[in-house]
Parts: sequence; structure tokens; C-alpha cells
Amino acid sequence: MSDTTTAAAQAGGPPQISQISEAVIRIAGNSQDGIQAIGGFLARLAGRSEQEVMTFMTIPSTISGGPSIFQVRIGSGEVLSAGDEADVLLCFYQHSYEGHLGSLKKGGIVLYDSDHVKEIKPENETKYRHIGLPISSLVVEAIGGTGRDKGKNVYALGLIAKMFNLEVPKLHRLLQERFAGKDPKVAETAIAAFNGGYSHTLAAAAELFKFKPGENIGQNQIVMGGNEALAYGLIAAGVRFGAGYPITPWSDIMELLRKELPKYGGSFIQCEDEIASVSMAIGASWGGRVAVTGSSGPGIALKTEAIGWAVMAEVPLVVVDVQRGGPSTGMPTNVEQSDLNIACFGGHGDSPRVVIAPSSVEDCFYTAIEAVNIARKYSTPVIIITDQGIATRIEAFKMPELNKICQDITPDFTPVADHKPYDLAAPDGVTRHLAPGTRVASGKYPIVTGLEHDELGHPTGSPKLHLQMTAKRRNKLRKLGAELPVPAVFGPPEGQVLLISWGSSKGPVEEAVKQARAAGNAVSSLHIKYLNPMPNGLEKIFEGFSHVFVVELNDEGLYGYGQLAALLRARYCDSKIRGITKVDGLTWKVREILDRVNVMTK
Amino acid sequence: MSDTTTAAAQAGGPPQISQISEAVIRIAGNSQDGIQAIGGFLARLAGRSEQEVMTFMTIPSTISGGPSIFQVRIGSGEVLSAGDEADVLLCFYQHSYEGHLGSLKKGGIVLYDSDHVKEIKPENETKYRHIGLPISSLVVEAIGGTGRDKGKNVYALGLIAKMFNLEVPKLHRLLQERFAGKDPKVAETAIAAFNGGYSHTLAAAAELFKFKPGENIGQNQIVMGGNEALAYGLIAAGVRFGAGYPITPWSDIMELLRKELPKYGGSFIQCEDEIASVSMAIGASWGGRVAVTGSSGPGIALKTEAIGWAVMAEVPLVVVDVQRGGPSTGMPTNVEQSDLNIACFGGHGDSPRVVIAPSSVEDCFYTAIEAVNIARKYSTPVIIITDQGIATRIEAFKMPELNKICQDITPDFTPVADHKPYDLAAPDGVTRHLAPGTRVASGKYPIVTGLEHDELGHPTGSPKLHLQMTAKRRNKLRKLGAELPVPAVFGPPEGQVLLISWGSSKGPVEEAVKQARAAGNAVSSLHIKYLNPMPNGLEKIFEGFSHVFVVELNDEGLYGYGQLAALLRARYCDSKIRGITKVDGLTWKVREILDRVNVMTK
Amino acid sequence: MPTLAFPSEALTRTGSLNVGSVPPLADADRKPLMKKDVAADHPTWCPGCGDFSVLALYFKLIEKRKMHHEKITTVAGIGCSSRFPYFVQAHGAHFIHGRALPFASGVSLSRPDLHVFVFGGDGDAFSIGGNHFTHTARKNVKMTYCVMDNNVYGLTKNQTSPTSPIGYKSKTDVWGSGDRPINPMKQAIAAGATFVARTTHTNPNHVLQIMEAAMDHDGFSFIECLSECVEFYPGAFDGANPRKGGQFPLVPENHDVTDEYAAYQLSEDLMPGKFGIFYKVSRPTKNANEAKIISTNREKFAALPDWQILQKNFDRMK
Amino acid sequence: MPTLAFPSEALTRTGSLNVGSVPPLADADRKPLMKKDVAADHPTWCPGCGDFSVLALYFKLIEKRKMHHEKITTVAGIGCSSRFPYFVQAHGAHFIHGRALPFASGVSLSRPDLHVFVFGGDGDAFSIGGNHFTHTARKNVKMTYCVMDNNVYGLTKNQTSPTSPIGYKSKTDVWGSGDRPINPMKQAIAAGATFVARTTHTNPNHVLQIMEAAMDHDGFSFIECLSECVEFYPGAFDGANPRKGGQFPLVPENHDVTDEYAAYQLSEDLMPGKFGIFYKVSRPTKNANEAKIISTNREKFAALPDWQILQKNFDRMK
Ligand SMILES: Cc1ncc(C[n+]2csc(CCOP(=O)(O)OP(=O)(O)O)c2C)c(N)n1
Ligand SMILES: Cc1ncc(C[n+]2csc(CCOP(=O)(O)OP(=O)(O)O)c2C)c(N)n1
Ligand code: SF4
Ligand code: SF4
Ligand SMILES: [Mg+2]
Ligand SMILES: [Mg+2]
Repeated sequence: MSDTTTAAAQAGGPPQISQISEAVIRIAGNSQDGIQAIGGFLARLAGRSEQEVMTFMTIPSTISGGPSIFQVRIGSGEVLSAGDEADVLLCFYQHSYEGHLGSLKKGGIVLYDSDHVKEIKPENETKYRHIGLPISSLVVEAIGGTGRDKGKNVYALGLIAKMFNLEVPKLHRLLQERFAGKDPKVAETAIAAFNGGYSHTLAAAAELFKFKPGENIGQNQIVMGGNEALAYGLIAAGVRFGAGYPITPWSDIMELLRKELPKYGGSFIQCEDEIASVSMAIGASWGGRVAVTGSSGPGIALKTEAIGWAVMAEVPLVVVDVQRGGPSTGMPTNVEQSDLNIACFGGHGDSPRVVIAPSSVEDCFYTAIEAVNIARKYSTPVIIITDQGIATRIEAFKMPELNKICQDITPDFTPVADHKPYDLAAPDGVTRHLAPGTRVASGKYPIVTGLEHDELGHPTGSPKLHLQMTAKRRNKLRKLGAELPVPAVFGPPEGQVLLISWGSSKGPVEEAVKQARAAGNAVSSLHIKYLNPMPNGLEKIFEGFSHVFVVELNDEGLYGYGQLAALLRARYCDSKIRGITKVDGLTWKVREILDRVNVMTK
Repeated sequence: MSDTTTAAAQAGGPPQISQISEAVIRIAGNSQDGIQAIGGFLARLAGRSEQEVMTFMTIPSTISGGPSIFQVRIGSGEVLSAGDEADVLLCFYQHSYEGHLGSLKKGGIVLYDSDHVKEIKPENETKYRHIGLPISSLVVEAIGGTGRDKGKNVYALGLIAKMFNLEVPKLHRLLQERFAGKDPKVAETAIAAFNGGYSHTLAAAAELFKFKPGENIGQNQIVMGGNEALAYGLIAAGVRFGAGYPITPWSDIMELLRKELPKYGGSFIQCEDEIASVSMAIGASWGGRVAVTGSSGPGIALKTEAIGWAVMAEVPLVVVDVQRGGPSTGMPTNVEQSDLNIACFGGHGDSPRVVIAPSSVEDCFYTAIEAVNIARKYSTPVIIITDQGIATRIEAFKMPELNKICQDITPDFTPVADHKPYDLAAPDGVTRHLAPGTRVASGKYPIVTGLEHDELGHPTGSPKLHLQMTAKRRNKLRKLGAELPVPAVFGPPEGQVLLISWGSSKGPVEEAVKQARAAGNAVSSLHIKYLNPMPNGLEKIFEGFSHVFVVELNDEGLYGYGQLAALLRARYCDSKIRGITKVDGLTWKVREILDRVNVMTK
Repeated sequence: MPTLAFPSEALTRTGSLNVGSVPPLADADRKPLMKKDVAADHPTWCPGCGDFSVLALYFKLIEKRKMHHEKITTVAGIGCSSRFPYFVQAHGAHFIHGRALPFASGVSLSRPDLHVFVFGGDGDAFSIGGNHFTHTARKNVKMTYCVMDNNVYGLTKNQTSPTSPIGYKSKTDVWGSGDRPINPMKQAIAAGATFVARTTHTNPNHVLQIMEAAMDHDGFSFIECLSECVEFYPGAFDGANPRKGGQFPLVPENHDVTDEYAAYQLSEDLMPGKFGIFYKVSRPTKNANEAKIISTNREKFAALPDWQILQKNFDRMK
Repeated sequence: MPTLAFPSEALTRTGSLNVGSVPPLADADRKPLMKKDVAADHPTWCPGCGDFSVLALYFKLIEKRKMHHEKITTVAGIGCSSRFPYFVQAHGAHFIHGRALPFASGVSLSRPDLHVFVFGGDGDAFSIGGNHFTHTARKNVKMTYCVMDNNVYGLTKNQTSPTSPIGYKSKTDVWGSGDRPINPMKQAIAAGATFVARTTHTNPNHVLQIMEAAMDHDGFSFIECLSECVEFYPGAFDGANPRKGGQFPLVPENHDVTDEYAAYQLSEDLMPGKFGIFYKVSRPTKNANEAKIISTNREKFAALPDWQILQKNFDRMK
């Protein structure tokens, strides 16, 4: 709650209202308590209020539930991460209280359900402002006994609305929308529970808050999660066929596409396994229109053989990898960025493919479109490597101009005189396939194949052709590399430390840069979105810095650096490129990054 | 045919006999002609004659056959590669003649079947010594019409025996052994065909040859191919269970193990696919005794998910990858070293595993044993990455002392008081599993799992445990890295160029070093057998050279270097490490390496 | 709105594409295809391999049914038999081992205008690809799948296949195979294939007749076609070849092809077994089910351009 | 001879292994296991999940059959049901999704002294693992496989499973599933399983009885045990639960369990279907086949140490 306008509460009167520019609220309970829902309402409200918002949550990986949190950061300015420390902690149980008090800022507010949280250590009372309310009983009072378990989250939302002076009519509308379609009683009860919380005076609070007007005023914002954004991006890009197999956290994407694609005349098929699904997507892609498949860790491993076929046959394809903690079944509901190696190098043989990573929920939407366009333009598989850190995070972003951005990629069936898909003399060096169904007047039809082949796709054992075709597959990606935009440095182009981020770590890294610069340190950052190939010219950027630290959520490996660092070190042979890595299954805290920078520059 | 003692042939008399120290003989025909068999006899003979020998062959990938060659190099001294150029070319058809004349040394001898080779260009006649014989008709003469197709190879063997004064009794014995068990007529006919060839005067030859006595005299040699050696090495190491699925060129290994293991009380199971086979091998490994699975390119891709489980659960396992041309189905019968990436990085998540590559047929035998020992000692999957260049190559090597080298790795079922397989405090930092069937007196039994786990193998979502266990899996391999022998430089430890080889390229690279040094160039080489982790201390070796070139049979990749070069560059950030690569599906010629060195040092 | 580094592009179909010079050609003006028009590479099979007959009959089918080049789609996995697409002058795909069916399903489900033919071997179909067989069958994806069953792995040179009979000596079972073989008919019927038939390469008329029926079937039509591997398993099907002293017993005339249990019982293990259509029922295809979902979903949106459908969703997420 | 960088080592079983203090214990001195001795982690299943019953009956089986801890081997893939091994105090393995059977086969074939139990879900068994099911069945690898069929994907939270009935509404089929479900009984019989039985978690005595019969079967014994997912598919099996107004029809007394065709016909698709042993025949197991190959091969070498057997081969390669 930076730059809080504090003012002494009037003795006895209602708490003073302070203007704030942002707040981090953490809600801790069990996954059954619907705390994700509270978070979702707050995020959506922020979006409708021209505020920036970013969320973060943990989900237990066992089906019967368990401790779970939802953290939301709402700000009037740019919000780059979900926040290291909470300003307000709302906790439902003793275990939530104990487990999460450490995440609260010194002097922060802890709002707890005094029906469940019974032990408060005196030393804590001096460190944090405690507000205990018998939330469970109050809910019963507000909506009756049966609602006890179901209404607690909405009641708590009311309390938060009170504390932050949120816009009640908008929240009412959100509640109504959420429970629309069900028995109207349900929405009424929810609103009653909300009002119950909201009408609480919160007399125990020293102060209440109000957000300053947001900078985004006038922007038309939309709120969703990263997986949603990615799926809608694929639809906007014109993808009309997909195939997949369930796995957390990829499943959301397939479930959304399964439900939405038919509206556009498309289909998504749930297959018997990941191999079938990548094969089916490749078949459909060859059918004429780029198709999508995806998975998370284990399922990606299963797809590597078929992806190699798409590399060899040069068939466009989009593969989504929603990374999670590995190896093997690993930590299925935790964040990690440890699939970069398999994405780049998971194929047998020389198997160059494109790998790109979105950095935010909004970027998920646009990255999906780019992936489709790159796949088509270079006739190649493109792997979108996203992570749990954005997959389940909710953000508000500017409404895309759909009428401009939506693409029509219907295949062209105009007959041709003749065609060699693997033409070695193609002016752009890129293979183009004919969709089956296209007439070739010469009567000579091409084949797509995983064997090394001649220009028509027929198999060859010729050393020369293998050399030429290998070069063709590699050179088209070099060409792509040369066309890639060189990323802009965040912060001044010269300094002591350059932090490199990829994927969801962009926000925390940029926030770290801000904090470091505010503290007088010459830290900048560079975000690399296109991971394979990488854009050219990065070495020039590195020249401006004494240290280049690659911040990534994976292990330091056998030799002391992470997976992207390995790519950069191999390419540039610059020993100042080092790794800042961790694998605790959580997103980066700004402080963690800065602490590591401190140690490593000493 | 280095240091040939030439002497003028006496006019009209039988050709003069010259002493030679080595010869390269290439036999070119179709795969149906049994030319592999001629090569095999020559190689085996050399083994029994205390000569060194190395072979090289190509096989058409289509089942109905096609052009095929077999090249054998026999020498009295050390033979490092199959030879760039042939001294003698034996060709059966016009296409063999035309296709392979270019591989003949200037002034070399071309022995051709004049029944099939009809067109000899005059300019060729001046460049090479031509000896045309109606081999096909001569065979009919020797053994009758029905033998025409079947006996041609053995007849040709007779001609070669004559030309090189090979030991006829030994060859007779080899023929007899080969055809033993079948109808005795078959062996008789073969010997008749051989004698037919041998009794030819070869009057048209200007000279005949005789090998100098070999240096290896007194050594007890054995002759086999690389795949055979690897399979026998696994048996010697004590492996008694394996599972696989057919694929060229891996199949030889599974076929041999399937046939041999039962003699030792073991089994090899042909499974429905590669995933089943790796899973079955892992199950058996957990059962208590390291098991083996293997494949080539596409099949290795399919195994990556399960290998990741073995990494996570820390179950020992040996996986053999007989590399072939990729990506996808690629060039199934050609040599390539392009699976290093998938071997090291093919798993999702941080998935450290051991990768080692044998460099010769003999080394296949010993590498298999080491792989088993490393897998057990570090409780880890070990990938043996061999290649088509040694898999099908036949070499003679010293008979191993089997009584010393054969291992007993029967599991120990002694009951224990208590056991935590994933003990974080284990003194050597390495996980040890109990074979199922072992009693644990405490009644607390461990689980093996692919989820992140605690010390007993039970699942955890704890950030701390994920950090600790990830470090455990990585650190044990760092420990292995520290224990690995630092390879010795071949040649002086300082100079202008250090060539780095891995796998089957060791021989050609070392021969290139010899030739370069003979020509006065300061070239040395270093062979890296342990590829992941690599031994420590290589940077000190690199210091002695101005250039470090990694010679490998794979593509130069997106940024201009091959796959091992990428590992070395990332680790050492030394830009003098560059790549010498090619993907023409053929083993290195010494000249190719030297030419590239020349260009790159200019 | 962020600017895309790779905006939508109307990709020109470059390469060696020669679009301009194609004369317009009404369907009626097109000459019927002859064998020579459809034959591409000379097959690399061993002389005498049963697969030659299957290819010849596929050509016959194309000729007889007056198909156009571009409407023929030939898909295969890996194996001797799977080299099929190279030998056919038409759009074709040679995919990876065992995965021809899901690939073909992707084509079939996204391109309902094409009839997809899949050819492959017994290893491709029932070993590595066995599960895809089951699921393609139960989903009833429209295509014709012809398994050229030689009871052996041909391309990898003589290992036991899932259909090799007990006792068969291969490189992986030098003492004779001991595993109960897969019965392709039973497998197909239990999985829910809607057209299940059996034929053999030595009876060309029968093969053609079955191919035609399979092609006309609206659903997943499966043919097991015995096809001798003369190189590694010569004589495997002599028992089904009257010219070699065997028999060619047809499915009895009175067999009810819609009776699953009767069909299952026809599928006895023995050589020669029966030949003909064992099972044929009509069940909605996956293609039809998806088409129905699409039409129901599109009802509300039919008049809207795609971007407006998406806009409606997005408006709800404000 | 080259020196090995990693010579053979007698690996001490270090780690936290405490070998010394184990008292010798004759089998006769061992106390029979009680439920509390075999129960490990508290199951993470939702309260009311059918899987609890299956676990409880496995404990009962262990108790009743007086098994020792170390002889119990529990293997699973991935899914709610597949978490099984964590809840059992015995050697166990939680492998990857769909591959429990080949893993278990590796254990069974290399360790004939253990009886291997495999537990898992319908997705694990018939979707991603479908082919392994077929091949483990046809090879008749000795083990007991209990599929806890809830007709849904539990762990991944409600997608259509291969056994979900047509019309089932899941997250991947919001309009109701349209694919013909797998019939596990038919699948097993067609593939050649030698023991095929069906039971449901709501009938504990029946489950135990079937588990015992399965365990006693020398071969691949397969049990489909209906097990309700109360979270995502409550009421799925009410039709088979007399307490919920359903029926529990047993396999008719006069059914001949060795008659494949009769067994296949019992496997009709409808809920509740039949319960009991559908099929049970004796066919040599893969384990027995391999043992025979080994004994034949070893006859010539029985007296020799391993290195001399290898030496014989090598001598022939000189
Ligand atoms: C993933 C993978 N595994 C194995 C192989 C090797 N392979 C190629 S074809 C084949 C089997 C051939 O048998 P079948 O399908 O019966 O065809 P046939 O050659 O007999 O016609 C195998 C195992 C491969 N290409 N890819
Ligand atoms: C290779 C792979 N694909 C997908 C998953 C995700 N996954 C975990 S369990 C499961 C299916 C669970 O269904 P089922 O086997 O029926 O077990 P249940 O949870 O219903 O008991 C899936 C798809 C995975 N872990 N690994
Ligand atoms: S190996 Fe057999 S199946 Fe393959 S082409 Fe030759 S005869 Fe036909
Ligand atoms: S989700 Fe269903 S199957 Fe899984 S534990 Fe809960 S009730 Fe059981
Ligand atoms: Mg076959
Ligand atoms: Mg289930």
C-alpha cells in the first residue's frame, strides 16, 4: 500500500479513509472455501474499474483439497507482479494464519475468522494489526445456517469491499452475472452475504482505504486468466481444429477450445493420449489449416517423436506447453520454467523448431496469434511455452481490437500447374504445402514424409540431399531469427547489471529493476520472448553491462546455470552471463531476485 | 597400402609379391550379393591373424535391396579408421564401378566383373589399374549354374585371398564354421567357389601383396561388430533382463540379448512399443537388478517420459541409443551423431541423467559394463549413445579377461531395520532402493514415485523438499563428474589446434592428428567419452591450444556449432571452441577433417 | 493494442508453385484416371511381395470409381506396407510408426470432403498402434483402413509381429513365438468398428469387392488383407490360397453382418478362417457428431463474422 | 584389457539403511498383519469416494491371506485411484500415466517370487494405457489388475473417460459425450485375458471374493471394479446398487467361465450388467514360457559360471 495517506483515526468514530495507489491482498483458507472466487471477483472488479490487477494462487494437487491461497494485487499504476508481501491477509483457519503471517508486510493488517483462529502469539500482535471477526458465525447470521460453508467467501468479499471502499454496484453486478442462470435464490443469497460483510463497520480497523483514480481511465479493459487468453488467441488467429488429452494445467485450454470452437465451425477432439492428439493435430494441419495441440510436462515428452515428424515434413503446427514442476509427474500444480530444454532439444536428430514464451496474460493472447503466423510463414512447428505462473493468473488488459486482429486462414484450393513442396530453390527458402484436395495439373503429386526426401517428398538416401534439406530446415529458422525484433532494454542501456527474463518472470524482474534503480543501483533488464531461434544482436546489448544474470525458475544444472542461460552462454561464449535460478515451485519475489543480485555482484 | 615394397613384375611370369603394412579394400555391389559376408570373413581372418582391422558398410534402407558397399581396412599396425580411399575396389556392376571409382586411390586397383561392367572410360584406365574378370561366368564354371548368385561373393573372396596372399587354411576353416549346421553340401560348395577364385592366376595384375607380420602377434584377438560387443558387454556386466521393440540399427542388440540371456537365466522381452519396453525395463530394474532397454532415434523420443520417471524416482537403468540419421524417420541406415541433445535434454523438467558414448567396437563392450556400474553406483538412468558408425562395423580386439570382468549383480535381500531411499543425509548423497521382497523390520516401507517426494518416497508439495531433492539429483551427478577420469590428449598437450571427438569419430580424428603432425602441423585431439556430466578440468587442456574444434556428425545448428560444441561452449564460455560438423550420412574421412581445419585456421 | 511482430499475412503459395498456367477444367472434361496416371514411384518391395497386389487393386478401385487425383488421400505409418503412399500419384502422407490412424483422423475430421485411405502393416496397426486402432474404431471416424497383414515385421527384417502364430520362428523368437497372437477381427469388433472385413491378396476380385464396400461405408471401415511376405514368411497364407492347396471359405451367406456376437464367433483363430464382411452396422460417425455440435452451436451465430462471436465472449469478461 | 573407470563394486546398501539391527525372524514367528500394519498415508481421496472401499478390501485380502509386508507389491499409474500405493504399507511404485502394466510386467517377469497387484483408473487403463492392457492380456503376464472404474477422469477434474456413457456431460463434452464407450469386459476377452471379472465397490464381500479368485489365478487376472466418483459423477452406479434402488445381477450359475463366446455375450453394455467371473481359462503364462526357454537354454550350461558361458561364445568369434 505504497504512498498511503495516513491520518489518525478519530477516537470512537468510524475509521479514517486513506488514499492508496495499490494494495496486495492475500486470502488463505482451504481450496473448498471458494477463495479463488473471491480473488476472481476482485480481479474482475479492478478490470472494470480501470485499475491494473495481478493475481497469484496455489492449488493443492490432491483432489480432496487442502490449504490454498489466492493473492491479488490491485493498483492504480502499472502492476508488474502479484507482490512479494501482502498488505492485508484474510485468513480462515489457524493453519492459514500460521502459514501465511510471514507473507504479511510489517504493520500490515490481518483479518481473521475468530471462530477458527484461536491462538495469536503476543509478539505477532505488536508486528501486525489484528482484526478478528467471527466470520463463520456472522455468515450464519446474514444468510442462515445452510449457507455457512458456501457463503463465507462472499461475506469476506463484502468485508474487503468495505475495507477498500470498492464500488458496490459493480460488485453486485458481478455477483449477479456469476450466479445468473442458476436458481435466482442463489444470487439473492450471495448478495445478502456480501451485504452482510459490507455492512460491517470494521470498527476495529485503524483506517480504511480508497484507491486513487487509476491511470488507465478511459481504457476498455478485459479480465481473464492466461490459459483463457491463450485459447482465445488461437481462435482469433483462425485456428479451427485442435486435439489434446487432459493434464493439469493444460486442460483449461483444451476445455475452452472444446466448448468454443464449434461456434466458429471448428472442433477440438479429446484423444486417447498425447501421441494421438499431436498426430491428429498434425493431420489436420496438413489438411490445410494450422491446428493446435498441447499439454504439460509428461505429455510434452510423449509428443516429441511426432513433433520431430512435423519438423522433418515441415508441416506447420502449434504446440502449447503449460509448464509445471518437473521432472516426471513432479509438482503438477506448481510453477516452473524447466521445459525449455525439451522444447528446444526434445527431438532426436537435428530437429530445429520455434519456441516462444508469453510473459503475461495479455501476451498469451497475442503470442498465440504470432505462433500461428510464424508456423504458417515458416512452415514449422511452433512451441508456445507458457507456465503455471501466468496460466492460472488473472489480469486485466486492454480490450483487443478484434475486428482488426481476427484472422482468416482458410486454405487456398486453387489448382496449380505443378508443385514441389520441398523446393530447394524457393526464393524465400521456405517449404509450402498444398492442402490435399488441391488439383495439380501436371499430375505429379507431392508426399509429406518423415524420411529424408527430395523436393517432391519422395525418400532419398542421397548424402547431398540430406545435407541440403538439413540446411533448408535450419536456414529458414536462421532467417526467422534475423527477422525477429531485438527486444528493448527495460531501463538504461548501460549499467552494472542486466537481468534477463523469460516467460512469467518478466513482471517480477522489471519490478526488481524499478526497486534497484530506486535504491540507486544500475540495474536494467531484457525480456527474451523468442527463445528458439533467438533474435540477433543481443551481444551488443550485453556489452553495456558488467553482469548479465538470467533469472529463471529452473535448476542451476550440472554446471551452475539455468536452461536459458545455457543457450545464451553457448551462443555468445560470454562468461559474464550467469544464472539466477530457483525451483521452489513459487513465482519470483522481487526481494529474492535483488538478494541474489547483491550476492553475485559482491 | 602404405610403404609398399614395389618391385617390377617379371615379364610373363606370375606377378611380383610386394610386402605391405595395410590395405583398404572396398567391395561394391548390391545388398543381395552377400558382400557383407565377404567383409565379415576378411575382418575375422584379420582378427585371427593378429592384424588390426576396421570395416565400414552402407546398407540400403529399402527392404528389396539396392546398392551396398563393404569396406575393410586391414593393417599390421594400429588401424584407426576404415580409410578414406581404397587401395583395391572390387565391383560387381556398372553402377558399382561408376559410383565408387572416386573412392579409389590414384593408381589403385579396380577388380571388376566384366560380365556386368562393360563401359570403361579411357581416362580411367590411365588413372587406375583395371583388372576385369568375368566373375559371374567363372562362378558358374566353378560351382555350376545354380550357385551363380549365391557363390559370387565367396568366389570374390578367393580372388582377394589370392591378391593379398591370405592364409587359405584359416579361410577354409572360417567358411566351414559359417556354414556348419546346414546341409554339408553348402559348405562344400562354398569352399569350391572360394578355391575357384583363389586358383585364378590374376595374371593381369602387375603385382600381388602380402601383409608384413602384425605388431599384435601374441595377442589373443576376437572379432565382432559394435552392436554385438555392446550386447555382450551388458551380459558381462550382469544384466539379466531387457525389453525392447525392433528398430534399425538397434534391433541387433535386442535380437542378440533375446537369444543369449536365457543361457544365463535371464530374459529379453519384445514389447508392443518403446514406451512399454522402457517401462518394463524400469520395472525390472526396480525389481532389483539393473535392466536394459534401447532403441534408435524415434524410439528414444518415445522413451523420454519414462526415462524422466527413472530420473525422478532415481531408479538405475541402462538405455542404449544406436543413433541413425534424423530427424524423424530420417535416414535409418546412415550414420549420424545428432541424438546428443535428446539424450541430455530430452526430458521435461530438470532431468539430469548420465550420457556416455563408446568410440570403437572394443569400447562398446567396456562402455556397457561401465554404464551398468554407473547406473548402480549413482542410482540413475545411463544412456549409452552409440552410432551406426560402430554399430555395424567389425573390428578385432584383444580377448577380454572374462573371468575377471564378468560381474555378479544379484540383488541383496537381507532384511533391514529401517530405510529411507531418498535420504537427504546419505553420506554419499546417493539414493539406494531396496528390492521389493526385502523385509523392513520397522514396518515402514518405501515407495518409488515420479511425484516430488519426501525421503520415504511419499508425495510432497513442500517447496523446501523440491529444492532439496532437485539438488540431490543434480549433485550426485556433479559428484560423478568430479570422479570421471580427465581424458588424455592424443598428441602433445600444447599446439595450435585441438580436435575434439566423441563416439565413432575418435578413429578418424586421431588419424587426422597423425597426418597433420606428419605434415608438420601442431594438431592434437581429445576424446570425450563421458558427455553428461563431462569430466572437470577440460578448460586447462583447452588453454594449451589456439583453436578447439569439435568434430561431430551433426548439423551446425542455428548458431553455427554442433551439439557437443554447444555443451562445451555453454560450460566454458570459450569462443575458440568451434564446430566441425557434417550430415551427409557417412563417417568422417580424414581429408575432410583436415580440409576443414585448414579453412578454419586461415 | 500491442503490435504483433508477425502480423497476419496472406501467404502467397510460392516455392515452385506455378499457379497462373492452370487451365480451368470442368469435372466433366476430366479424363478418367488410368493405372499409369495413379502409379508413382516404382515400389521398393521385394519381387513377389503380396503388397503389390493390394496396390494394384487400389489403382483398380480408383479407376473403377472414377476418382480424381486430388480427392485421393493416402496415409500410412512405417513398415514395408506403409511405403504405399509413395507409389500412388496423389496427395499422401508417410507418417510415423503406429500413428497413421490419429493422423488420418485429423485429416478426416477437419476435411470432410476427402475420403481418407490408410494402409499399413500388422505391427503398425496392432503392436505400437493398437490403442489408436481401438479408439478410432470406437469413435467411428470416417476412413478406410486396410491392414496388410503378413504376420511378421518386414521392414525391420523378421521379428515376431502381434499376429505371428504361436511357434513362428523369428529373430526375436528363435525358438518359436509363445505369445497368443492378436486376432484382428475380434479386436475390431470388440472395439466397436462398424465395418469389419477380411480378405487376402491372392484373390484380387475379392480384395476389390471388399475395398469398394469399405469405401462406401459411412464410418470406420477396417479390412484385414492377408499379404504374404515372401522374404521372411513365405507360405504363411498358403492355407488360404486354393492354388497352393488351401481353402478360401467365404463368410456364410446367411451370416447377419449386424449381429455382433455372430461376427465375433466367425473370427476364429484358425488359418484360413473366413473371408468377407464379418460385421457392418450403421452408427453415427465422429464426423457426424462433430458436425451436429457445430451446427447447434452456430445456430445463434450463423450470421456473424468470427470476430463478433469472439467479441460477444469478451464483452462478458469486462 | 582397458581399465574401467567404473569397475564393478560391491555396493554397500548405505543411505539410512540400518542392516545390523534386524533380528532374525522365522516365518512362523511373524505376527499376522492387521489393517493398521498395512495402512500407510491417510488417503487423499474425497470423503465418500468409492476407492476407499477397494483399499479397505485390499487390506482385508492381505489380512485374510496372511501375506507378509515384503511380499506385497503394489503398482499404479496416475489418477486418483492410482494413488493407491501410497496408502499401503508395502513395497510400491507410483509410475507414470497409463504405463503401470508394462512396469508391473517388468517386476513380474524378473521377480517370479512376488505377486504383483496393479490398481488404477479407467483412463489410465483404457485410454492412454489401452494398448498395454491388450498386450499384457495376450501375453498372459502373471499379475492381478484391478481397474477402479468411475467412468470419469477424477484427478484432472471431470473430463470424459473412455468408459463414460454416451450423453455424460463433462468439461470436455459439455453437450454430453458422443463416443461409444469402451466395454472393459469385451476388451479383455477379445485380447485374450485369462481371468476376467466384474464387481462394484458397494458390495464388499463380492469384491473380496473376486480379489481372492484373481490372486489365485495363475496368469493375468483382470477385475473391473465400479468405484463411484462422488465428486464428479455421483450416482453413476446407483443402477448397480440395491441400496439405491438398483440391481446386482450375478453371472448366472450355469455360465461356463471357459466359454469365450458366452463370456463375450455376458458383457452387454447396459448398466448394471452382470457381476462375477465372466471368463477364466488356463493358458501358459509369459512367465512360464520364459522359464521354459531359460531351462532349455541352461541345460547345456547349468554347471558353468556365467563367464565361462560367455567365453564359449567369444572363443567362437576368434
Ligand atoms: C517409433 C518407431 N519404432 C520402431 C520403428 C521401426 N519399425 C519400422 S517398421 C516396423 C514394423 C514393421 O512391421 P509391420 O507394421 O508389420 O509392416 P511390414 O513391414 O511387415 O509391412 C518397425 C518396428 C520405427 N520406425 N519407429
Ligand atoms: C502423460 C500424462 N498425461 C496426462 C496426465 C494427467 N492425468 C493424470 S490422471 C489422468 C486421468 C485420470 O483418470 P483415471 O485414470 O480414470 O483415474 P481416476 O482419477 O478417475 O481415478 C490424467 C489424464 C498425466 N499425469 N500424464
Ligand atoms: S520384406 Fe516382406 S513385406 Fe517387406 S517388401 Fe519384402 S516381401 Fe514384402
Ligand atoms: S475426484 Fe472422484 S475419484 Fe477422485 S478422490 Fe474425489 S471422488 Fe474419488
Ligand atoms: Mg507386417
Ligand atoms: Mg476414472
